[in-house]
Amino acid sequence: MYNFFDQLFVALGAWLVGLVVAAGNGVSKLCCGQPMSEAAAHNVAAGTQVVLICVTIYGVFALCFGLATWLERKMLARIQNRYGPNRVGPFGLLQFVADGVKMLTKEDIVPARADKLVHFLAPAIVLAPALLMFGFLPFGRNMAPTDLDTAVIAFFAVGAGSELALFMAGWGSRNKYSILGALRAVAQMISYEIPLVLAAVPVVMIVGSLSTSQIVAAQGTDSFLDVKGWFVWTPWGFAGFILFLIAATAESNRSPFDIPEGESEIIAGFHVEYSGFKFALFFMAEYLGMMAMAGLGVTLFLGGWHGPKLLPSWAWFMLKGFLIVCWLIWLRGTLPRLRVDQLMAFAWKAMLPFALFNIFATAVWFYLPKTTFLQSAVAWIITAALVVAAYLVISRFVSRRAGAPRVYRYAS
Amino acid sequence: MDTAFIILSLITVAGAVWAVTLRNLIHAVLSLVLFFFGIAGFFFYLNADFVGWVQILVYVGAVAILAIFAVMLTHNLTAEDEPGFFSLRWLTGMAIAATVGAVLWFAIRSNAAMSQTAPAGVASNVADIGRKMMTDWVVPFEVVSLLLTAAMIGAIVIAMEQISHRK
Amino acid sequence: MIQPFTTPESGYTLIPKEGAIETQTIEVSMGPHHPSTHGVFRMDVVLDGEEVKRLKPVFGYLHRNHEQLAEKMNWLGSIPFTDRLDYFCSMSNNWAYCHAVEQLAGIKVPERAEYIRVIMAELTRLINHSCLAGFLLSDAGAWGTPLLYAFREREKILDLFESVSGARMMCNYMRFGGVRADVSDDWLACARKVVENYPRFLDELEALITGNEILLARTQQVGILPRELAINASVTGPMLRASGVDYDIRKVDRYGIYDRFDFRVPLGEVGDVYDRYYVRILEMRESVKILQQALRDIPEGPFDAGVKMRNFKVPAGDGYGRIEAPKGELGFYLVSDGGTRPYRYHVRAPSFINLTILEDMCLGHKVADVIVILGSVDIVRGEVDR
Amino acid sequence: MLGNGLLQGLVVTARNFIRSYFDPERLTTVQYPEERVTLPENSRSFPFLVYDGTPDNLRCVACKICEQECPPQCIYIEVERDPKTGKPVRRPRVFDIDYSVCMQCQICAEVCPFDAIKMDQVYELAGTDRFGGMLHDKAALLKSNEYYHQIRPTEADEVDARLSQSKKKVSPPIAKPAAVPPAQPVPPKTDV
Repeated sequence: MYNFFDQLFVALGAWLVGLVVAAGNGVSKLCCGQPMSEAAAHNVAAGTQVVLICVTIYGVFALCFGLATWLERKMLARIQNRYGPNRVGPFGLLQFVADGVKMLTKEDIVPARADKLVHFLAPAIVLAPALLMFGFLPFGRNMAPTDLDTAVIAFFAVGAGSELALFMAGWGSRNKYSILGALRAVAQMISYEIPLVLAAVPVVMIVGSLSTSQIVAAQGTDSFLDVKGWFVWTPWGFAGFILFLIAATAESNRSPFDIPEGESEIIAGFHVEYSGFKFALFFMAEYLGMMAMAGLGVTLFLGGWHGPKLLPSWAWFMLKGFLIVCWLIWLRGTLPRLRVDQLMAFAWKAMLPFALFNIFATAVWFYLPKTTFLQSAVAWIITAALVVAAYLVISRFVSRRAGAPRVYRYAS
Repeated sequence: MDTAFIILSLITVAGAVWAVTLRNLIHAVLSLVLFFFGIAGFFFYLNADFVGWVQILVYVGAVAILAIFAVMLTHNLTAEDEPGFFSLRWLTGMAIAATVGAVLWFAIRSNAAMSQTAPAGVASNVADIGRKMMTDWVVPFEVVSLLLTAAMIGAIVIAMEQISHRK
Repeated sequence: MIQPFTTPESGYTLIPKEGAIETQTIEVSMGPHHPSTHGVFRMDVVLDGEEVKRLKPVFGYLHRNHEQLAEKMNWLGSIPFTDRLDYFCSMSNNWAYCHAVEQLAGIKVPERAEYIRVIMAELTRLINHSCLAGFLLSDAGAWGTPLLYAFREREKILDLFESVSGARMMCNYMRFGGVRADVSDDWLACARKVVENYPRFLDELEALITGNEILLARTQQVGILPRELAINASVTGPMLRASGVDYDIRKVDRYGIYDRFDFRVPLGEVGDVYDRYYVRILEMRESVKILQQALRDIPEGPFDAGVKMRNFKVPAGDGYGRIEAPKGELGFYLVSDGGTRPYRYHVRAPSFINLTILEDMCLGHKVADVIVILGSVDIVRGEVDR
Repeated sequence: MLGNGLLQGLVVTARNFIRSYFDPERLTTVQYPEERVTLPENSRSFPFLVYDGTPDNLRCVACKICEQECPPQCIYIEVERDPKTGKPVRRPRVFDIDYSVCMQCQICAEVCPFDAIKMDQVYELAGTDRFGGMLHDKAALLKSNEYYHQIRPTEADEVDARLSQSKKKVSPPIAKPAAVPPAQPVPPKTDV
C-alpha cells in the first residue's frame, strides 16, 4: 500500500512513456510498414521522458508559485493580526489566479530611453535559472529528474546566471533607482554565493559525491522512522544548515537581505521599470528561486525525501520545503532590512570565516572514530564544542562594533 | 560533424564576433557571456560535466560581472569614434589573429593525441579529478591557491587605499 | 591632470582626489511620489555611489494657505482647520490654538476641562509615538508588522475620540474656555481600560524591536544630531531631548495643570536615530503614568467657561501661546485688532523646524540611512507646509 | 550573543500569528460589507435639516447664521418671500449644502439657535458626479425628527425638552408666525 503511493508518479510516468512509444509504433506501422526500430523506440522513450519532466516541473512548481504567493500574503496577514486575501475563491485560494489575470491584462510600459533588447531579455534570463535549478533535486524515491553526478555544482552554476539577469534588468531600464538596485543585487549575490557553496561543502565531504541522489541516500536509514540519518542532527550539519538558510535568503533576495528591491529606499530596485507580465516573471523567478533553494536545503541537510513511512517520500520532500518557505516568510514579516555595507561586511567577515571553520569541524568529525555509540557521542561533543566556540568568537567580533547597550537618564 | 557540434560552434562564434563588433559595450559583454555558454556547451559535448559546470559558475557567474563592472567604469559606453573597416587598427588586428590561428592549427595537426575524438560514454570523472588534484597535481594546485590569495590580498589593499582616500 | 567634474544641471563640482578612480555622481530626486517620505516631500540627493554628497529638501507640495485663510475666518471658524495641521494629533493642535486665544483673551478654564484636555493630549501623544515607531520600522524594511500593531492600539484610542467628539481624526473638540462636550462616566471607564493594557502593547513592541540586532546596526550611530546644532536650529520635542537637552514645555511653562502630575522627562545621550526612537518609547510610558493619574482624580464640574461663540471678540493686542505637542513645541502667534477675525495668525510648526537640519544629519550616510533618518525626524506634511 | 534579539522578535510575531486565530482582542478586522461597526452615538458625518411632522414644517427659519459661520462656506440659503407682500417669510426657499466642500466640522449645528440643522451618521455617500451630484438641495437634506431620535436618542431628547420649554415661554401657538421673535436676515445677538 505504502509503495503504491510512494511510487505513484514513477508508475504514472512509465505508463505514459509506454503509451507514447505504443502510439509511435502504431504510427510507424501505418506509414512505413513495420514498428519502429529498437534505437528509434529508445529515442522516443527518452524524448517523452524529458518532455514529461519539463511539463511536470513547470506545472507543479508554477502551481506552487501561486500557492506560495497566497501562503505569503496569508501568513504575513496573520502575523499582522489581519485576515489576508479571503474574497477570491474559498479562503482566497484563487487570489493568485486573479493576480495572474491582472498581470496579463496590465499594460506593459517600456521606458523610452530604455535599452530595448536588454530590457526585454532580462525577465526571460532571470526565470530560466530559477526553473533549471529544479532539474537537479530528487523529489522522491527514484523520482530524480536528472541523475547528474555533478548536481550540486550544477545547481550553483545555474543559480549564478540570475545575477547577470538582475544586472541587465537594472541597467536596461535606464533609471537611477534601478541602477542602484542592480549594483546592489550583483554585489550581494556574488558575496553570498561563496558562503552558500561553502555551506554545502561539508555535506559533499562526508558523502564523497556531488550527486544529490547519493547525498540523499547517505542520509537514509532503512528503519521505519527514517529520521536518524539526517545530516542536520550532526553539529557541523546544523551549523551548515543555518549558514545555508542565511545564504539562501540572501541569494533569493528575501527579507533581511532584500536590498536589491528595497521598497522603502529605492522603490523597487531593479524591477522598477517593469509592469504587466514582465513584472510577474520577476516575481515568479524570486519565488521559484526561493523554493529551489529550500529544495536544496532539504536535500543537503534534512534528508531529502527520507521520513517516517507514514507519508510517501515525495510528500516528505514537499512538506520540508514548505516548512523552509514558511520560515522565510516568517523572517520577512519580522526583520528590518540590512544596509548594503553591513550586508557585505556580514557576508565576508562573519559568514565566510564561520563556513571555513565549519569545514574544518567536519574534517575533525570525519576522522574521529565513530564505531561504538560512546565514540560517536564523543565525536559529536567535540565537533559541537568546535562549532559553538567559533560561533561565540565570531558573534563577539561582530557585536563588538555594535557598541554598548544604552542607558537613558531622566531630567531632574 | 553532427548537428550538436554545429549548433554549439555557431553559438560560440556568433558570441565571439558580436563581442568584438557590437557598438554598445554592454551588449558586447552580454554576447561575451553567450560565448562562455558556448564553451561550456563544448565541455558537456565532451562529457566533461564537472568542467562544464565550473566553467559556467566561474565565467558566467563572476568574470562576466567583472567585465561589466569594468565597462561601467569607462565613460562612453557607445563607442562613437568607430574607425573605418580597413583602417590601420583593423589590419594589425587581423594580422595578429591570423598568426595566432596558424600556430594553433599547426600544433593541433602535428599532435596525434589531440586528433582522435573523445571516448563516448566514459563514466563521470569528478572523483578522478578530485583524486588527481590531490595526488599528482598537488604542487600546481597549491601554487595556484597561493596566487589567488595574493591576488585577493592585492585587491583588498587597493580597496583599502580607495576607502582611505575617500574618508 | 584630472579636471573638476560638474554634473550639468546642479553645477555641483566634485573634484576627485588624485589617484582615486573617477566616479560619476548621480543626482536622484527622492519624492514627492516616494513610498517613505511621510507625505509629499522631495529631496534632491546627489549620490556618489551610495553615499550622500548633498541633500536639498523641497517643501510646499501640501501648502493649503492655512494662515491666510485664518485671517478671513472668525476665531471659532479656524478651530476645525487646526485639526488638519498635524492630522495625527488633532486634539493637541486644538488645544494649542485655544490655549493661545485664552491667553490673549484672558479666559479662565474650569478644572474639569483642564483635566479633559490633559487626557486628550496624552492620548494623542500615545498615538503619535507608537505610530512613529511603526513607520520608522517599515522604513527600515520590517514591512509594516510593528506599524499594524501600533494601528491596532491606535484604533482603540480613536474610538474613544469618536465617542466623545464625533470624529476619529478631525475632532474639532476644544473651544475657548474648555471643551465642546462633556465626557460621560462610562467613557472614563473605557479610557481607564485602554490605558491599563497599553503598557502590555509597549512591552510587545519593545520585545519586537529594541533588541533586534539588525535594527541596532541600522539606527545606532546614524544621523547623529549634536546638542549645539539642535539648540541653534531651535529643534524641539523628542528630537531635542534625544540629543540630551532637557527642554520639555510641560515642565518649563507648567501650562494647564501639568504641575499636578508627577512624570519624568527621558533624555538620550548620543542623539542618533536609535536615541530618538527609544526616547519616544520612554515618553509613552510617562504619558501612561500621567493618564492614570488624570483619569483617577478628574473632578466634577462645568466643562466649559460658557463663552459665547457667536461674535466672539478678542481684545486688541498680540500673543504667543505654545504647548508640548507630540512632535515638539507647537506655538500660535496671534495678533488681534479687537475684531471678530484675527489680524495675523501664524503657526510655529515643530516638524517644519525639525526638518531644516535634515541635510546636516544625512551627509556622508548611505541612501538607506537617509530614509531612516527622515523617519526618525517624525514629520507630518500637513504641519510642515501648512 | 548575536541573534537573540532577532529570535525575540520572531517569538513576538509567532505569538501574534497563533493568537490571531483565537484571541478576539488581536484580530479586530471587520469585514465591511457583511459586518458593520456600530457607530457611537456622538459620531457625525454630514449635516441635515430637521422637520417636525411634515417636511414643509421644518424648523429652519432661514436666519443664515450657519451660512456665515460655516468655515468652508458650503451652505447657500435664499429666504422665501411672500408673493403678495414681498416681505420675507420665515422659511428658506432654497437651502443647499455642497457635500464635496463641507468638512463635517458640525459648527453649523453648534451655532444654530433653532436646532434646525443637525449632524447625520450616514457615510455611504458615494456618487458618480463630483460637482452637481454632491450639491444636496433642501428636499435631499430634510429628515424627520423621528429619524433624529433614532440616530441620537439622548441628544434628541434634550433638544426636544429645550424646544418645548422655549415654546412654553413664548406660549402663543405656532399658528401666528408674527408672534415668533422677528428674525431679520442679520439677526441681533441671540442667546445660544
